[in-house]
Amino acid sequence: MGVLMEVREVSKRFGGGVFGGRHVVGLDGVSFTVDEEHPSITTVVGESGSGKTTFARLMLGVTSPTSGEVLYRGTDIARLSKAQRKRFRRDVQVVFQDPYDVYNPFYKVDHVLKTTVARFGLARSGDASDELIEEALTAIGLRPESTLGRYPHQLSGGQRQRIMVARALLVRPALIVADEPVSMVDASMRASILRTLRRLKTDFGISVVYITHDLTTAYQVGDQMIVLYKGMVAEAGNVDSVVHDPKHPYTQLLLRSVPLPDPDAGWSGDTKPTRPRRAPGGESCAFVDRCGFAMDVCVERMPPLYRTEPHRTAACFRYEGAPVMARGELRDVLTARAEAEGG
Amino acid sequence: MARSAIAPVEMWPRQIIRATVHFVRYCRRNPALAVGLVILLFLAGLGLVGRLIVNVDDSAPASVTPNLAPSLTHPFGTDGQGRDLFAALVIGLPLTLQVGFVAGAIGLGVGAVVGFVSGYVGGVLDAIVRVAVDSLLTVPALLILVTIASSIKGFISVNVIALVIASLAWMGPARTIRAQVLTLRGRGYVDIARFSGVGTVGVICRELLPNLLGYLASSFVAAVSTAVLASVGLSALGLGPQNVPTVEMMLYWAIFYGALASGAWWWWVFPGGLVLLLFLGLYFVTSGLDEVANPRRRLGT
Amino acid sequence: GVASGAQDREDTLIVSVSDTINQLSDVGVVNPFLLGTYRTGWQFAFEPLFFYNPWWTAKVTGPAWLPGKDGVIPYLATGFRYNADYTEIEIDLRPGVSWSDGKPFTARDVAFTLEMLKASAPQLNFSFDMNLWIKRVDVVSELRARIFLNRPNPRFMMSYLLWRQDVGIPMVPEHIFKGKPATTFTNFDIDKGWPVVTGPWKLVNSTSEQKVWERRDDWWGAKTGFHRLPAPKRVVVLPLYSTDKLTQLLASNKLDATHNIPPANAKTALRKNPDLIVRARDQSKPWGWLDWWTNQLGFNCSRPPFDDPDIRMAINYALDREEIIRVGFDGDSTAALLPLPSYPSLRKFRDLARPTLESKGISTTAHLEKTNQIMESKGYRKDPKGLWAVNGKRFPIVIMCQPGFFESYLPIMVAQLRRAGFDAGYKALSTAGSMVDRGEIDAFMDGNQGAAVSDPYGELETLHGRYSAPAGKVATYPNRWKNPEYDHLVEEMGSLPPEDPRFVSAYEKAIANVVAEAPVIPLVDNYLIMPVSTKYWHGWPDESNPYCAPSLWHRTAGLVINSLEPAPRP
Amino acid sequence: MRELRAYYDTPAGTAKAVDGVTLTVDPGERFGLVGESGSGKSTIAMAAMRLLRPPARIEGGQVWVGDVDMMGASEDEVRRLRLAKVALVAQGSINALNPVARVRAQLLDGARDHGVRFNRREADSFVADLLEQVGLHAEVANSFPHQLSGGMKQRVCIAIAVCLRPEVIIADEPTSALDVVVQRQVMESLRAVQASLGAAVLLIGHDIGLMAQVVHRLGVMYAGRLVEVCGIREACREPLHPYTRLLVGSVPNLTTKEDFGGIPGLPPSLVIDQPGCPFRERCPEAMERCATEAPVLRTVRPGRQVACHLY
Amino acid sequence: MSVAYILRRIGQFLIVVWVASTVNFFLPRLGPGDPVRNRLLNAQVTGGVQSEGVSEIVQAYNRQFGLDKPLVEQYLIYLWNLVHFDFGFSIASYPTRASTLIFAAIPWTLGLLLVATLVAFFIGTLLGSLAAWPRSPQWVRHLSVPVMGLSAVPYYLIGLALIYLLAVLVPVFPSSGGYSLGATPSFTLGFAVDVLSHSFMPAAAIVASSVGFWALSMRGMMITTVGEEFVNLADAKGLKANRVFVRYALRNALLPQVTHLALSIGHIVSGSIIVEVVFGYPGVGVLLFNAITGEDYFVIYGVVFIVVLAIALSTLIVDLLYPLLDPRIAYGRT
Ligand SMILES: Nc1ncnc2c1ncn2[C@@H]1O[C@H](COP(=O)(O)OP(=O)(O)OP(=O)(O)O)[C@@H](O)[C@H]1O
Ligand SMILES: Nc1ncnc2c1ncn2[C@@H]1O[C@H](COP(=O)(O)OP(=O)(O)OP(=O)(O)O)[C@@H](O)[C@H]1O
Ligand SMILES: [Mg+2]
Ligand SMILES: [Mg+2]
Ligand code: NI
Repeated sequence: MGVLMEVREVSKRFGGGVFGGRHVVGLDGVSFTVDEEHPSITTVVGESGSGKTTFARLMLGVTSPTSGEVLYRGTDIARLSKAQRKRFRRDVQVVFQDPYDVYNPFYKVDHVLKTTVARFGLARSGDASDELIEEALTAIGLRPESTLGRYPHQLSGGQRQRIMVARALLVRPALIVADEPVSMVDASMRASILRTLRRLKTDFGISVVYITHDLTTAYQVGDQMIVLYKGMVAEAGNVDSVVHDPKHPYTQLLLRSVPLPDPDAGWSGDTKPTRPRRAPGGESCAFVDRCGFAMDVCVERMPPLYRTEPHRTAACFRYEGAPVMARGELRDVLTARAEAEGG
Repeated sequence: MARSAIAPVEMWPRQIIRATVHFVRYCRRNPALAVGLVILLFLAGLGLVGRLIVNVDDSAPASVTPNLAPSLTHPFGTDGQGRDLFAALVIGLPLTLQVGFVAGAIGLGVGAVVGFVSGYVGGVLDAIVRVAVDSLLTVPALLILVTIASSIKGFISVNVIALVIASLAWMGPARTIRAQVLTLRGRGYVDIARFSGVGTVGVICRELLPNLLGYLASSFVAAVSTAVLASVGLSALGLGPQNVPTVEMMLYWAIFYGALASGAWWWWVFPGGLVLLLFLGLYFVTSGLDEVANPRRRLGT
Repeated sequence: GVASGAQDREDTLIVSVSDTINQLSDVGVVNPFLLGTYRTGWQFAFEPLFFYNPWWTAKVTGPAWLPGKDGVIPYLATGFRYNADYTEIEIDLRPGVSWSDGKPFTARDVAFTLEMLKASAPQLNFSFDMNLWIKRVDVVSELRARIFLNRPNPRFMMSYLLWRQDVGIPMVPEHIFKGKPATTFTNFDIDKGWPVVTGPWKLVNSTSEQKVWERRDDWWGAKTGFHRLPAPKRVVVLPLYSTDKLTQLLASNKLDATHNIPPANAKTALRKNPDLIVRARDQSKPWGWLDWWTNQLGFNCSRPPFDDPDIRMAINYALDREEIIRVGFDGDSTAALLPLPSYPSLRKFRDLARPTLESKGISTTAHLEKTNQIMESKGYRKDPKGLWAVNGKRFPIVIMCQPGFFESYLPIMVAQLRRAGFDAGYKALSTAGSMVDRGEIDAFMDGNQGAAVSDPYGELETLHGRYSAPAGKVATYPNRWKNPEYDHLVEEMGSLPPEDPRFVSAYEKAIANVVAEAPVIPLVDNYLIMPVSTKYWHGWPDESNPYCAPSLWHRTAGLVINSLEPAPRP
Repeated sequence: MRELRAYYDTPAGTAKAVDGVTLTVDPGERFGLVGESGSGKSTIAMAAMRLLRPPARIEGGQVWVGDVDMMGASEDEVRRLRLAKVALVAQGSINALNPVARVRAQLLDGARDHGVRFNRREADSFVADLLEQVGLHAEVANSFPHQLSGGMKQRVCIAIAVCLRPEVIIADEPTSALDVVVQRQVMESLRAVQASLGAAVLLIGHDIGLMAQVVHRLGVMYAGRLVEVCGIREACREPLHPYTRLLVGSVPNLTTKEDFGGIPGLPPSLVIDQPGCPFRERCPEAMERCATEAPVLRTVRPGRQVACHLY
Repeated sequence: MSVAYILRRIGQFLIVVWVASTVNFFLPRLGPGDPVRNRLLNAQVTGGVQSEGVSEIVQAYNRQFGLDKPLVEQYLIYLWNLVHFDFGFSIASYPTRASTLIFAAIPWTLGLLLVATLVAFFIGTLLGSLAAWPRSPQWVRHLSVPVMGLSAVPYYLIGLALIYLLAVLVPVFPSSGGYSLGATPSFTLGFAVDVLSHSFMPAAAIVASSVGFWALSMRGMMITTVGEEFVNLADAKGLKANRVFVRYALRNALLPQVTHLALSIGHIVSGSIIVEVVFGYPGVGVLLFNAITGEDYFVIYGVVFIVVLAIALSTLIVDLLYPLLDPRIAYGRT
């Protein structure tokens, strides 16, 4: 079968604790699969605070889920044996969101690269290691001679992000989880990095989970897309179909709001939040208070995921006719897509 | 950079010169550190060079005529017990420093280990450490000193004092280092290191520790100065290292013998001045090291 | 109001005498028998049956207004008599004495006080002793009491009822103490006029900063013509302060008298304040008043190597008492070679020990050659650091002492011992006392505890072998020295009055043992240097008439205060 | 803004972050300033407000607001000009609010320090009006900054900036940290307020897409210098300077997947003074002349200025 | 604020108080520990009161004080007594109760150290913030350097120097004590002046040596705060310099200072030993000193318990109050 990573209905709540108290929902019942044999690029989009980073951290085992499980080759990642864990680290690599935090300020930036090379035994000799590192840096548009030997604070945010990408590349893992890897890079540079990501998939068969709030780049590099809203999947499916034919009102709003470099293609539609119509205490659609199409049912109940097409799903009552997915089926929507493409 | 391990021998002097030049240049940017180091070196030098120019046996009681004002033969005068004060200070200053350094090192060392373990491991251990530290902070130093001094057989030596002070000095560092580790533990680079295959010990030693080195260094100097301060305090209560003329014991004797009232100013002005100088030196080094500890101010190349 | 002491300073006597520094700690306790009672200026309000003056001479016994004989100064009593075998004592009281509440002072009060102590043994001060010695006390008449002893004791009166220095049982009023819980009754209630005393003072203020006593003009003494009213209208008792502060206060006449201060401070004070006087009019040394508390280096004689008399002697020879006096006391002391203070009353006994001292070659200076000879004969050699060692092992001499007093010369002593090759050092620790008592300590500094002023027995008794106990077990006296011959001699002395020739010959042999085996090494006499101010008060004790004992914290302070005269006012 | 120069003194040398920039923004106009990260955009904003702190210093030039030169005025004059005439919505506005003061206080104190006197009621309505102008509810006034979302904070900042009806609003990347929806809301607020005030707006950012939606004219910065100034439409359709061209070219879109270009190489150091055009190393059309002679900003067509030897 | 958090925090407080009390119960017991004997020996050395029967007396009093019971039983009794705020008799001042001694001493200590700490805090904080404020006059910054240097000097030394200068050389202030010799404590102006003049030097020593500490930490905080965006932006709002200084910079930088202040107030009693001993001040510090040197267990227990309470309470209060001072901090987040 070759399922590399499987995320099963994970939820994550913050706060609360033994004595109760208010908690924040970071992620709510999301499932997802990465297939080893069919590399794909999955983009996760959503507004700030929608749970994208939480999703990434759960997948990586950096945070543990409140409910649900994350499996690596069939084993819960919280229970990996030492050997399995080692393998996991090689297989799954990461680019964290905040490039200011991921460098040890004590060391020059070389440290993080050299450590990676050394720990995974990627190179036989020092020279080979240097070569490898330089190669990776060039690949993401950095000049090794003006990057290496510097302290992290001497580099711009964009440069730091790119070195992190380079680090992930070095390992040649099976999966890279990249949390907003290019948010601080200007447009020109952003383009070249994303190109690299795309090449990774095609040339090396590396799967990528690309997390961003920038829909244009998500569209450009992704195969499939998950749109998160307040920790829940609002819509998911093939990138092209999602972008060109958004089903969920939130996705539609997102797409409408993307500023295009064309003064004549103006923003359209209304963005003003409508007055909240949320029923007090009741479970309602998370988006109901901003939704232009909100119906009574949206206030009363939470919409399930409707499978509008074989490889599309959206959580909105406007598609009430479509079959309701069991929450776990989300991975089928996406996996199926990957299989279809790969096979 | 050349990867060759050791530079040829003839290169050494040049490297040393270069390092010195570097250091001197650095000190120009960090005058506090320079001033502090100069003061400390001067004090250390006084202990070393002093031995050459004065008969250290005169530091024992009843060695010279008591109660002499400073003169050419006794540059710092003599005290009421017949010690040559210069000789006594030459002997005593290194001992005072010893108290500071031993207590500082032990206190900070224990504190750092406790802080690191408690902060990084967390959980129950951390809770225990926290309660223990909070509780022990309330114990009066005097009580510990009296307890320890009564329990050991020998004299209250410099090392006993250092031990007593250290037994109280580790809690502060443990607390602050724990807090530092807690913030560092959540840092992205710790996660990154893990994803680069580095284990727990590796993370502590190679990722966390180096970042705290500057902090530890400045804490160390601060710990030394706190230790000397504590030793001054204990000595003021008559519980110093009683058989050796540490600088703070000289002060104690000055008080004991009423030097303030009797006008034997040299008896307390010189030790007082040296303690003052020592504290100023430590203070300057601390504030200088604070600059070093802040990696943003540290300049590469 | 504003400082009341300052207001009428001229009528006020201000003294700083206490056992505790900076604060008086027994502010709510005026029961002299309680554990928490300190020497904080209550004693002059109580009056003794008799005083005893160890400085008595043929010419003077006490202050001029108070006749006495052979050192005994009758006060509330007029006389006492032992029976022939020293088992009964009859005491005659002075007529006309009354308590501060007007009730007469009678033999019933004496009997009550002693019986109360006996009955509450051992918790009250003196109670153990009273229980040990007293069979009963009879009230023969209003003014006559008779004490029946369990065993003969020719020293009973001297030990308990003749006030001298810190020794002496005060009498308390039966009508106040009766029916009160003896071990917790504080005898303190200013509103009720407590403490009820016979002395001319009334307590008006008692805080940790001060006690203020006001003169009681209805004092029996003035009424009966015994003595005029004391000159001061008020006595303010302050805590003890650091010597520095005492020096300053003396120098500025803020205090009239204090606790003793070290020679260097005395020098400073005298230099700064011409109103101050010391014992001798011409300020010749010693400035201090001899105390009974001879300073000595003691050993735990049950632990090696200090169980070896030769080693102890070797240490003795290493000590240079003259240097200790010169440097440590600024010349203001005298060397002691015997555990007996240099009171005139003890001269006879000191002289009896001289031959032994001479034959042993013990003098006030060091004899290092003797030390070396002994140490070498014991197999010790000096190591590279110049310290005695056998097989490379030194033996340390950790001299333990209470913090404070001894530290003024202990470092010098330690330096002498180190010069002589002993690995000596000292440790001043507040817990020294109980550690020494449990025999955990090898060497210690102390003053002698026998309180000998007229008779060496008490002192020699403390070295008796029955006080010896294995280390770890508490012993009443710390030397743990065993010498059967000596023990026998001391026992013999105990049953005899000091005048008895058998006593003298037993003493002669006993002291020879002490000198030869050195279970303690006497070092210096203790002198109490107490400059006093003549700014407001004259008539202080001096060389020619010490009254009884000039220290104001001693039981005898009342004699001094009652004798003071106002300074002539301009 | 004339010949503005602002330098940073760094241990490695002096960084010429803004090196002779001249530009004019007319009343009612929204002028956009784009450029690579680190090209000196924020420095211009801060310099214009005369807010640069050491190690930065203003080396020369003038900034005229109406008929007052910010550089020449006294410290107190400048203080009074700020907010009243020129207002700043700073980069990282998320951190621009005092964390321990309520929004209301922060809205009012600026006005108070410019001599406006309120009684309680007036103050309430002043605050409510302002918040409404930027599309916020009046209750927001009683919140602490940390209780607001990023977009709300941004809008509070805009409200502060416009509270005294300034003639010039400088907005430095007011939305770069926000997601598109909020970004759009903030921008619309800004646009609305500006329109009602008729103020001049200098909008700084590096997102050409956003600029396209908001501004009238665009200035492109590279390495501390303006390389192109033109109408937004021209900039998007027909960029002249090679850098602008590459920049616009690398903006991805949502319609077709393409192989985006990007600009190879790195921006030059601002410290090392090199002759010639700063972009030449990365420029696909570099000529020999570019290596020796620095191009100056010249008007090449009506309303279009470019600094390139090609024109 | 959540009740659960408060409860948890109070629970932690109780645990710390319990553990600290336990440590402080056993610590004095590790020494040679024979307080009654020690007291009697002192009396004997100084008074020759007793010649016989010391052991019997010691036994009797040990029974009275419960010191003959097994240690564990004593410990339980001790805990029970603590709960009732009863520390038992003072051994050294029997039959005075330990609490009597302690409550007599506390006002002095609080009076001196509280005032001195607050004064030092205000001066230091102001100086530190001015030193970091870019627009404060040059001389302020010059002044702050020696003041901070002063923080390196132990107050013992400063105390000595002050005593020498102001009490010995030019005797304007009394060298020690709480009030004039022989003065009667009362609520009058004269007495108040007297008390103040006595507290001047110890207070000056404390202030001089701790002002630098406050200045230093305030300067550090202030430098960070001044570098914050919102302070820059306050300038951009054209605010008056005073307002920016007070409302924006100072107000924010002050928060950690206030925490520190609360904590150091908690440490007042424990920190007072040396000052009080040096200046002969009649406070808790001296009481504790005497109790420790005299092995007066019950007074030690009483004083230390108050120290424990003060410190634990001050941290508790800081924890509970801080979120009120700093709106950013929510309960239970850290
Ligand atoms: N450690 C945490 N403690 C409490 N709440 C948290 C924590 N981490 C995240 N959250 C909350 O969980 C929700 C999801 O956060 P997350 O970081 O996953 O969002 P995001 O989509 O990555 O946002 P952004 O685009 O800003 O990075 C947010 O409401 C956030 O406040
Ligand atoms: N404090 C400083 N010290 C030294 N150099 C600085 C400092 N602040 C900024 N710089 C440099 O000045 C240049 C211009 O910075 P500025 O902040 O104006 O750029 P920007 O165009 O606003 O960039 P961004 O788009 O990232 O906000 C940069 O190269 C930067 O490295
Ligand atoms: Mg995120
Ligand atoms: Mg910027
Ligand atoms: Ni709450």
